This record gives sequence, C-alpha cells and structure tokens, in this order.
Amino acid sequence: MVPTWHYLVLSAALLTIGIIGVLTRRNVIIILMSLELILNAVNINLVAFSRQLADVSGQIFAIFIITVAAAEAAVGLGILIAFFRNRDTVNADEIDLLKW
Amino acid sequence: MMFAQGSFYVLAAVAVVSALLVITRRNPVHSAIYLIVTLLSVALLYLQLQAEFIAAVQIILYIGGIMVLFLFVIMLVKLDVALRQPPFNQQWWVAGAAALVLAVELVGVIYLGRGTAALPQAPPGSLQPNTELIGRTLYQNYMLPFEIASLLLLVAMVGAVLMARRKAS
Amino acid sequence: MTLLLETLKPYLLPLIRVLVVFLGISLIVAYLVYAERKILAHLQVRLGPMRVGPHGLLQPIADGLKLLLKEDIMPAGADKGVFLLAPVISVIAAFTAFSLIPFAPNFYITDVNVGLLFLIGISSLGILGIILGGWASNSHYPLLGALRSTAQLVSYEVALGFALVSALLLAGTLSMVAIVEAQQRQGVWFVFLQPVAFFILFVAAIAETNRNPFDLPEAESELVAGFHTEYSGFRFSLYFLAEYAAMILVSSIAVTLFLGGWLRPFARVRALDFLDFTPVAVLVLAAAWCFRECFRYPATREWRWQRLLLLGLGVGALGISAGLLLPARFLPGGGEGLPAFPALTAIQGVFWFMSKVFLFLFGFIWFRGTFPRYRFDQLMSLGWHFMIPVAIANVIFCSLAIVLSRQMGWGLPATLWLGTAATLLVAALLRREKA
Amino acid sequence: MAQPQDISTTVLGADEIILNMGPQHPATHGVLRVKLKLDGEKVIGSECIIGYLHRGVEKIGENRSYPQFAPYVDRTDYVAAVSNGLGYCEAVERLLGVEAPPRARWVRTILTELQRIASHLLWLGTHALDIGAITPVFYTFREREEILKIFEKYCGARLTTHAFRIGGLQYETYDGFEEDVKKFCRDFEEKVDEYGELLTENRIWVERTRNVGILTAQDAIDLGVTGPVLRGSGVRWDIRKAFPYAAYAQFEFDIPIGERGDTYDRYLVRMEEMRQARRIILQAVDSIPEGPILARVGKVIKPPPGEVYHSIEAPKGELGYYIVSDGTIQPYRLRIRPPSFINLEAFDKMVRGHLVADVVAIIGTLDIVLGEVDR
Amino acid sequence: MTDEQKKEEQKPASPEAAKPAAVAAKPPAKPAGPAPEPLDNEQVRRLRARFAATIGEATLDRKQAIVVVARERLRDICQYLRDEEKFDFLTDLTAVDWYDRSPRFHVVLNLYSFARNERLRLKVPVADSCPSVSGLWSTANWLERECFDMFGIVFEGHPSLKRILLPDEWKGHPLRKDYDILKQDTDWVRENLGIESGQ
Repeated sequence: MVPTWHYLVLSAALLTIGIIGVLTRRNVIIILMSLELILNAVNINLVAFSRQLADVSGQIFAIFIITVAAAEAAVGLGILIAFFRNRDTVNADEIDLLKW
Repeated sequence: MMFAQGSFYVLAAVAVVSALLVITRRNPVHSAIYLIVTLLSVALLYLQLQAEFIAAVQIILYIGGIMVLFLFVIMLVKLDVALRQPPFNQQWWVAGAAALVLAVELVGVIYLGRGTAALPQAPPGSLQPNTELIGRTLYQNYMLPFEIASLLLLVAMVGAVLMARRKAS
Repeated sequence: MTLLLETLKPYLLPLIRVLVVFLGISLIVAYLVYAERKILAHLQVRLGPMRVGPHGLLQPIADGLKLLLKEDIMPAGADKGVFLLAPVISVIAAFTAFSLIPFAPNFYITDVNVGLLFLIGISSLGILGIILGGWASNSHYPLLGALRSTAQLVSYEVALGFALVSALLLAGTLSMVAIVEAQQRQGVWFVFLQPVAFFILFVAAIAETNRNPFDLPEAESELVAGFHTEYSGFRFSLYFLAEYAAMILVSSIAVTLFLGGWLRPFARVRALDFLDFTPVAVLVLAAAWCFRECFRYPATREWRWQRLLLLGLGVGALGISAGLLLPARFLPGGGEGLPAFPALTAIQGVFWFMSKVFLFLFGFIWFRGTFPRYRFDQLMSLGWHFMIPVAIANVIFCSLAIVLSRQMGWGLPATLWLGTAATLLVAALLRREKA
Repeated sequence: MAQPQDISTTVLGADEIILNMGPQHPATHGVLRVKLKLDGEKVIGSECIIGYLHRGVEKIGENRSYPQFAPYVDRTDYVAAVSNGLGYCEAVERLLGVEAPPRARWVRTILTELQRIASHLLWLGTHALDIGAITPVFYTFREREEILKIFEKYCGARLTTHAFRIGGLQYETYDGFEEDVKKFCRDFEEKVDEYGELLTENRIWVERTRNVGILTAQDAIDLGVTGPVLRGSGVRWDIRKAFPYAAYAQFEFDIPIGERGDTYDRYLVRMEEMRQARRIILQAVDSIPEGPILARVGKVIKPPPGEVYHSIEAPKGELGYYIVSDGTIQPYRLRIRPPSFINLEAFDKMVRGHLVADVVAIIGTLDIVLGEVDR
Repeated sequence: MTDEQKKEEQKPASPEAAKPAAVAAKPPAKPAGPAPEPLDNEQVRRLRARFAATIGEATLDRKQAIVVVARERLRDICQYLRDEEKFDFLTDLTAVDWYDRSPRFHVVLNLYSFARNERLRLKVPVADSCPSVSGLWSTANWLERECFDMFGIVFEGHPSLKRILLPDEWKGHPLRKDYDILKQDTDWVRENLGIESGQ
C-alpha cells in the first residue's frame, strides 16, 4: 500500500505548481485553471487522509471543494466574459481599472 | 501490491508533469488538455484510495462540466492577440522565489509530520460500500453544509448568468 | 512456458471478453450504418445499398475500406496535435464505456459499485472530442458546430441524469448488474414503473447522440457537417464510429435501466419458457433466408461468389444454432451443475439484450426519417423549460411515492403511478404555459 | 428604406463574426453565396453575392432570332422550363399581334400547371430537407417523376423542355395524354395530403417555420416580391387572375393567401397552389377543344417595331419579358424580369434578427433558382 | 391594401377591358401588325398638368401605356405616381441602349397598381446617369445595381451602387451595344501572355 505521505508530496507538488501558475501567468483563463490545480491538491490530501483514518468525512469535504470549484469556475469565467466584452483582452495585468 | 505501487508513481508523475505543462503552455486550449490529463490521473488515484464515488464525481463534474465550460469560454473569446503576447508577467521571478519558499516550507512540514506515517493504516475495504457511506454521512452529519453548498451553487449560477449576460440592448 | 500460461491465466478470460465486446461493437456499428441506410431507404421508397454483396451486405466493408484509403486532409492553420487527438478521444470515450455494460448475467467486462456514475463520466468525455475537434479545425462551421454541440450535450446531460436517478431510486444501487437483478427480483421492468423517466431518457439520449431531430451540431443544411466538417478519411471514420457507438451505448444504458437488460420478456412466467429458444429459431430462420436467396441468384459465374457467401452464412448460422442446442452432458467437464443447454443460456442474455438495443436503434433511425430538425433556441428551450423541470418533478414525486409506500405500506407500483400522474400534470402545465 | 448592403466594411464587435455561406453549400440551392454577420448565432446583417451562374442570357437574346432564343429561356429557371417557354412565346406573340389557337392555349395551360406542381414539389422536398426532414424529398420526387414522364412523352425532354413554339405548339398531344394527366391528378390528390401529414401538423415543422422570415404586406409590395411570397404575406394577387393569359380565364380556381407572412404561411400557400393547379388541370383536360395548334406566324418571325411587356405567373412569381423590337428578326432588347432575383432581394429584410438555422429556412421559402437569379 | 385587393379580385377579371384606354385599341389587321399609337387619357392629362414639360410623349403600344418622362423630375413623378395614382408596385426597372441616339439610354420603369390593376411604363431618356428611385421602392436597389452593372448607368442617390451579377473587377458593361464580348479576354491575353489574341 502506498504510504500516505507520498500522497502528501504529490499534493504539495501540485499546490506549488498551481500557485506558480496563478502568480506568473497573464492569461486569466490559465490562472483560473491553476486555481483548479490548487483545489485538486487539497482534495488529494483530504481523500488520502480519509483512507488512512477510515473516516468518510474527508471525502465529504472533497465533494464540497469540488462544488466550490464549480461555483468558482462559473463565476470566474462569467467575469472573464464580461471583461472580455468590455476591454477585448484576457490579460490579468491589464485589469487595472476599478470601474469602466 | 507491486502493481498498486507502480501505478501510483506513474499516475503521480503524469499528474505533476502535465500540471507543469498546464502553467507553461502558451495556448490555453493546450493548457486545458493537460489539465484534463492531470484531473484524470488524480481521478484514478482516488480509485486507488478506494474513493470510487469521488473519482466518478471528479470525472463527471471536473472533466465533463468544468473543463468543458473552460473550453467553451476559450472558444468564445478571441485568443489571437493573447497568443502573440508574452505568456508570463513581469514579476514572475518574485513569484517563483515565493513559490520556492513555499515548496521548501511544504517539504519541511511533511518531514516534520512524518510521525503521521507511523499511524496505523486502515485496513482495505473499511470505506465500503463507498457510495452508501458517503450518502449517509452527507445527508445525516453534513446536512447543513450540504444545503449551504447548494445555496452557493445557486448564487454562483445567478452571478455567472448576470455577469455573462449582455446589457439589454 | 507453463509458468507464463499460469500467470496469464487470470487475465485470459477477461481479455477474451474485452476482445469479443469491442470487436462485436465495431461490427455492430458497421452494420448499424448498413441497417440505417436500408431502413431509411425503405421509409423513402427506395432500395438502399444493393451492389456490394447480396442485398448490399458487404457495403459496410466497402465503406470502411474507402474511408481508410482516402486522403487524410488537414486544414491550413489547424492546431495539428489537437486536430489529431480529438477524434481519438471521442472513440476511446465511446468504446471504454462498454466495459461497464452487462450484456448477460455472466457476460460483462467489469462491474463496479459506481458503474452508472462512471458510465456518465466516461461518456461525458466524448464532448471533449467534439469541442476540441471543432476548435482545432480553425474554421467557422466546425467551431459553431462544436459550440452548439457542447451546449446541447451539457444541457441534456442534466435531464438525462435526473431520468437515471429516477431508475436508481427503484434499484437502490449504482452497479449495472445489480440494477438488472433488481428488476428481476421485483419482477417488473422499470419502464412500467417510471414511464416518464424512460421517455425523458429516450429524448435525452437522442439529443446526447446528436441524432435527428436534435442533430444541430452536424446539421448538414446549415453547418455543412458541424464539428467534423474539416475531417476526412480515417479521422472522419473515427468520429463516425464514435457517434454510432454512442448510439449503441445510450441504448444499452436505457435497456439496462428500464428494459430489464438481459431478461427475456415475462422472465417469471414459466409457461413462456419456450421463448428461451428464440435465438435458435432466429438463427434457423436466418439460415433459411440465406439458402433461399442463394438459389435465387442465377448460377452464372459473376454471381458465384455472392451465392457462396450466402451459402456460407447459412451454413454458419445452422452450425451455431446446432452448437447452442448441444446438451450439457456432451460438453467437456460433464454436465454437473450446468443448465440443460449451457451455451444457449449464455447466448440468451446477449440475444435479448441486443434485441432490445436494436429496437431502440430502430427508433433512432425511424425518428431520423420522420422529423425535421429543431432550431438551436428551440432545442435549448425544450431542454431547460420542459425536460429538466419534468425530470425534476418526476424525481420528487417518485421519491415521495417510494417513501409513502414504505411508510404506509401501499403497493409500490400503484403509488409510483400516482407519482407519474402528478408528473404528467406538471408536464401538461408546463406545455400550457408555453403555448 | 434601403438597408446598408455592405456588411464587410462595418466594424465587428467582440462577439461578432462573419460567416460565409456558399457558393458551395448544401442549402443555398446552387451557387448562392451569402455573407452573414453573426452575433453568436444571431444574424445581424447579410449580403447576397450572386452572379456565379451569370451567362448573359439577355445579351444572347439580342444576338439570336426570336425562335432561336426560345430554348435559352428554358435554362433560366431550369426547374420550370415550361413556364419560361410559355412566358416567352406569349410575349413574342403579343409583339407580333397574334394569338395562339384555343387548343394550343389549353394544352399550354395544362403543361404549365403541371410544371407549377413539379416546381413546387421540388421546392417542398428541398425546403423540408433544409429544415431537416429528409424523407419528403423522396416522396415529392416520386410524383415529380410522373410529371417529367408526361413531359418526356409530349416533347421528348424532361427538364429543358422547349415545349411551346411561337404561335402555339409544335407537337400535337400524344395518344393517351389526357389519360396520363388525369391519372396523375387522381393519384396526386392523396399524395399532397401525404406531404401534409408529414409536415403540416408536425410540431417541429410548425415551430421551425412559424414567425420565421416575416414579411408584411407593406414590405412585400415595397420589395417587389411576387408569387407565393407575396401571397403568403396576404396580398391576393395572381397574374392568372389579374391579366389572364393562356386559357386561365376559362377555369375556376382560388388564390390562397397567408395571414402572417411567415414561412409557414408561404408553405401553406404553395401546398394549396398545388391543389389548385390540380383543379385547373382537371378542368382543362376535360375541355380541350379540337382545332389547329399553331397560329399563322410566317416562316420568318419579324415583329413590327415597338415594344411589349408580358408577364405570367411562374411558379416562383411574376416572370416578365420586356422585348423591344426594331423590326428585324432579332430582338433589339430582351429583358427577363426574374422573380427569383427580385424575391431574393427580400432576403436581407427577412433574415435579420433570426438565427443561422433560419437562414436556410428563409432561402428555402423564397424558392429561388440561381439559374434565374443570375441569368 | 388587402381589402381593396380582395374587392378587386372578386369582380370578374377582364383587366384588358378595365384599362381605360384599351377600349379604343383594337389591333389592326394582321399583315401590318400592331403599332404604337398616341395615348391621351385622364391620367396622362393629370400628369401633364402637374409636371408640365417634363412629361414627354405618351403612347399606347400593344395596349400598354408608355409615358416618357424627363430625368430631372423623375423622383417627384414617381413619388406622385406611387402615392397619389396608387402605382405602388415597381415591377421592373431596366434600360435600353439606343447607342446612336442622344441621350443614349432609356431607363424603363414598369409600374403596377394593385388598386387599379393597371400597368404603366415610364421611359426616362438619360445620357449616363439617372436619379435613383430606390428610396421609393426598395426593390429598385438591386434592379438599379443590375442596370449599372449591365449598362453603366449611374443612379444618383443609390445607397451602394456596385456590380451585382458580374465580378467587381469586370471591365465594361456587357449589355451596351458597343460592348465587345472578346475585349476583356483579348486584353487579358495581351497583358499576360504577350500575344495578340487567344482566339
């Protein structure tokens, strides 16, 4: 059986990659995808511990996180579309007006 | 056992490599494809962790829902301009350094917490039948959070529709 | 050598099953195209394929060869990798899903406890093939087709999901095998308890497979060929394969959930046990048809191979039916603990299962010959304003009915029909509101 | 009143794309090319680009003698060649000041009405096909085939028939002509109902055609559309009644009109026109007078100087011939007023605000033939 | 409109007789054939009273009324005919090239009145340009484009006057009598192949 800490390492790796993506990319779509990576990293942890502790709560929380991810993607992409309509760009560093 | 071990490492490697590709590809469609690969391998890892339900949800919701939404949006916005611009912003080295610090920190935490590895592993099959267990827990112990989550989805739906809708013309 | 055999032994039987299923599905897909062309032709007062082989029986093979030999054209400016990958995704998604379908009580590749969820998940991967293919073609028609397709599939998946939930309420399990067994135990196919859910599943299945009247993504009069406009040759045939495999898949899901899977009609009525021999009867009839046709061809040189083919088919069919009737005691290993005709029993499940699937597929083809095409906004409105509310109402009323029958001790079918009546009322209200 | 035509020069918004439909497209009925400006799937502008089939028929007309030109008109609206021939022959006859003998006019009426049915059948099949119903086209072609067989027996050609001559007919009807026509009419009655069963009450068909491509009577007149498109908009006008030609004054028939001017109304109008055409044919075939079939027009046709405009109710609308004669054997100027061309002009007005799927429905409902649009 | 129309249709149709001028005109004996004759009815008199000298000769040719009008007031005349004389339908608009006359072209407008079931043909002699009537009848838009395409007559005030049937880069206007059908080919051959003629 694969020890739990292997999953933790994998999760940490995905989390770091996700954070790098969020911090460095300009394209908002890819930033949103990196956010999904981060959320997935969390889920791996939750499910791995759920297995180790034989407690299904971890999986429940994973479900909640997937729910949140869906909500976040929907709202994020909605904002993106609205933004693209007004400014004709998808670059995060060009989102520099608080109103238009 | 060998098989389980081996497949974990293969899947983990695939997940990490394609995650790296996600954040480095210039074209968001390619990023999305690699993200799908990552999500699929994570789903298979869930299977290995005896979380069949989560694995199925991951595939249906993440890949069949969220990623399709992503692709849809990518196709709606014109990317020709974005493709010619530099993909990374100017403070990338600051971000890289911060992420490096974070990585070190994470490794440290895992190392410090290695005691948990000594904790007894639950025997296989302890979370079966998976779907029934999740259903029971979800609707008995976590009823309120579940309802809140559905409310959240509703709000998100309304918000997304409102955002994406054109001004009445 | 023996060691190798010993280690391979546990994998051998599953491997054979996988091969049989996938080859069988490919063959059925090929002949489904043939059947579609024939049935449509007869609906439209013409003959359909008649040239290649007797009654055009070899047409699918000729078509396949033609597609394989055609030039594989890639549009300029296409995203090469994605363009090549997309049809493969579609095919893999469509075929992998078959591994979860129980064709007979002892003939399926695998059965997992979240089988149905996985089926939905895997089949939703097929959307990716469509949307990526449409995008990668770098052309307006495929892009519009892909967008339409995605919106359509995502919308109808919701209604489909709710229809499946209605069946799950009755079965109490997600395992495909257990769902059929539940119908066996309860002695009734779920279609008789959940007609509304079955109807919604049927309509959603047509929409999910992009078939007429919901074939907007590939509406040839508007978008030329939708998402696969720019595909040609082998890659086009992959999409083609995926589409027809998806048709068989959704029919299989519907049959498993609502039409009792491998169960024969009236499985509990002993007096109808002779129906078990239907597969044999069908084979014998097919053989008789082959022999008759064989002698209707003139005995000239140019028809010789056609006659030979028919003769061979007839003899083959007779042989198989004889094999099916082979009593257990002549089999190696003796007849202990086996049914009287073991081969027959094994094939029966597949026979009934596939018969029901074909009934479904005939419906698909029939619809295609009959209906005009919906417009995109009408399709969406039908999905969101009618199908989904009705499906949700159905789930609510039927779960109420199940709870009621448990709490009050009422008969399950009667309460469910009450629930169905309530759902129909909702549906009628929705229609009225729209009109 | 005139819409800005050029959509390519306007600036595109964020969600707008230009979609080019045709000239090779299954639903543009030939070589029509339509440039659509889309907002998502909504059409916000369109431009028809035509001329791919331009053969300079009018120019050819100036360089051929009057009888020599007759076969050319068959090739304008090539699915209603008989109607084209009737219009041309009658225009030249009027220029000459002669009239075809009664028997010729009766036979002309029968053949022209058969041609109207054939043309409408072709329209019905392809229109249904465009909207996604793939079966009606085979049924309509089955009946169209019967009509073409009658043409073939009469004059030896099925499509470009050149059935009439200036001054009457070249051929006497063949033995059994009346029986063939009657048999066709007898069978045809229930066939029309059969198409109706497939479409008229079909929910999807109604939803696809109701309120699509609405043309008010006002707009229809302003845009100069004629034929079923005009009548679908509720204007009860038919040249067969307004300026009777051939033998139409002798027969009873109704002019169906629509109420809302949408695609469904135009569908109903054409369906009813097929029934009325059958009615006319039945009346005509029972009363064909005996007598000569060709008026005395002389060996060389040389109309006196002057000009004439003569139009007939072709299946697509008002098909007019404006011929200016300078007293020689060739027309000085020969103008064909093409109904398809002018009906197609209404396309932009009808299509704005609809979805891409409606574009093909509207092209179908206009019933254009590119041979005639482009000439 | 529709009601009027219905009324119109219900009375037995004999439109030739309904035409005011048709009563007088019986085509002469055959050998001579029909010939144009002068037309002078109420309508023409009204037109003359209103537009005076801009209304030229009015004739009846093969029982069809033809009025020659001057290009200067074409739009006013059309407006008057459409709104007051109820010639609300522009059936056709085309041109004739009388290349040896001056002015060279006749622009021919075929009007129809639903209310009176009557046709009227206007002929406008023009040299090379003519006022556009596309503001009065939308249908004139394409017809004038075709006319421009084929004859090179410029319609002033047309929203987008460009070629319609021929490609934009076409040279010449084919329905002019002096148009050489081989000219474009020969030019191309000369320019691209360097030989005198491809024929």
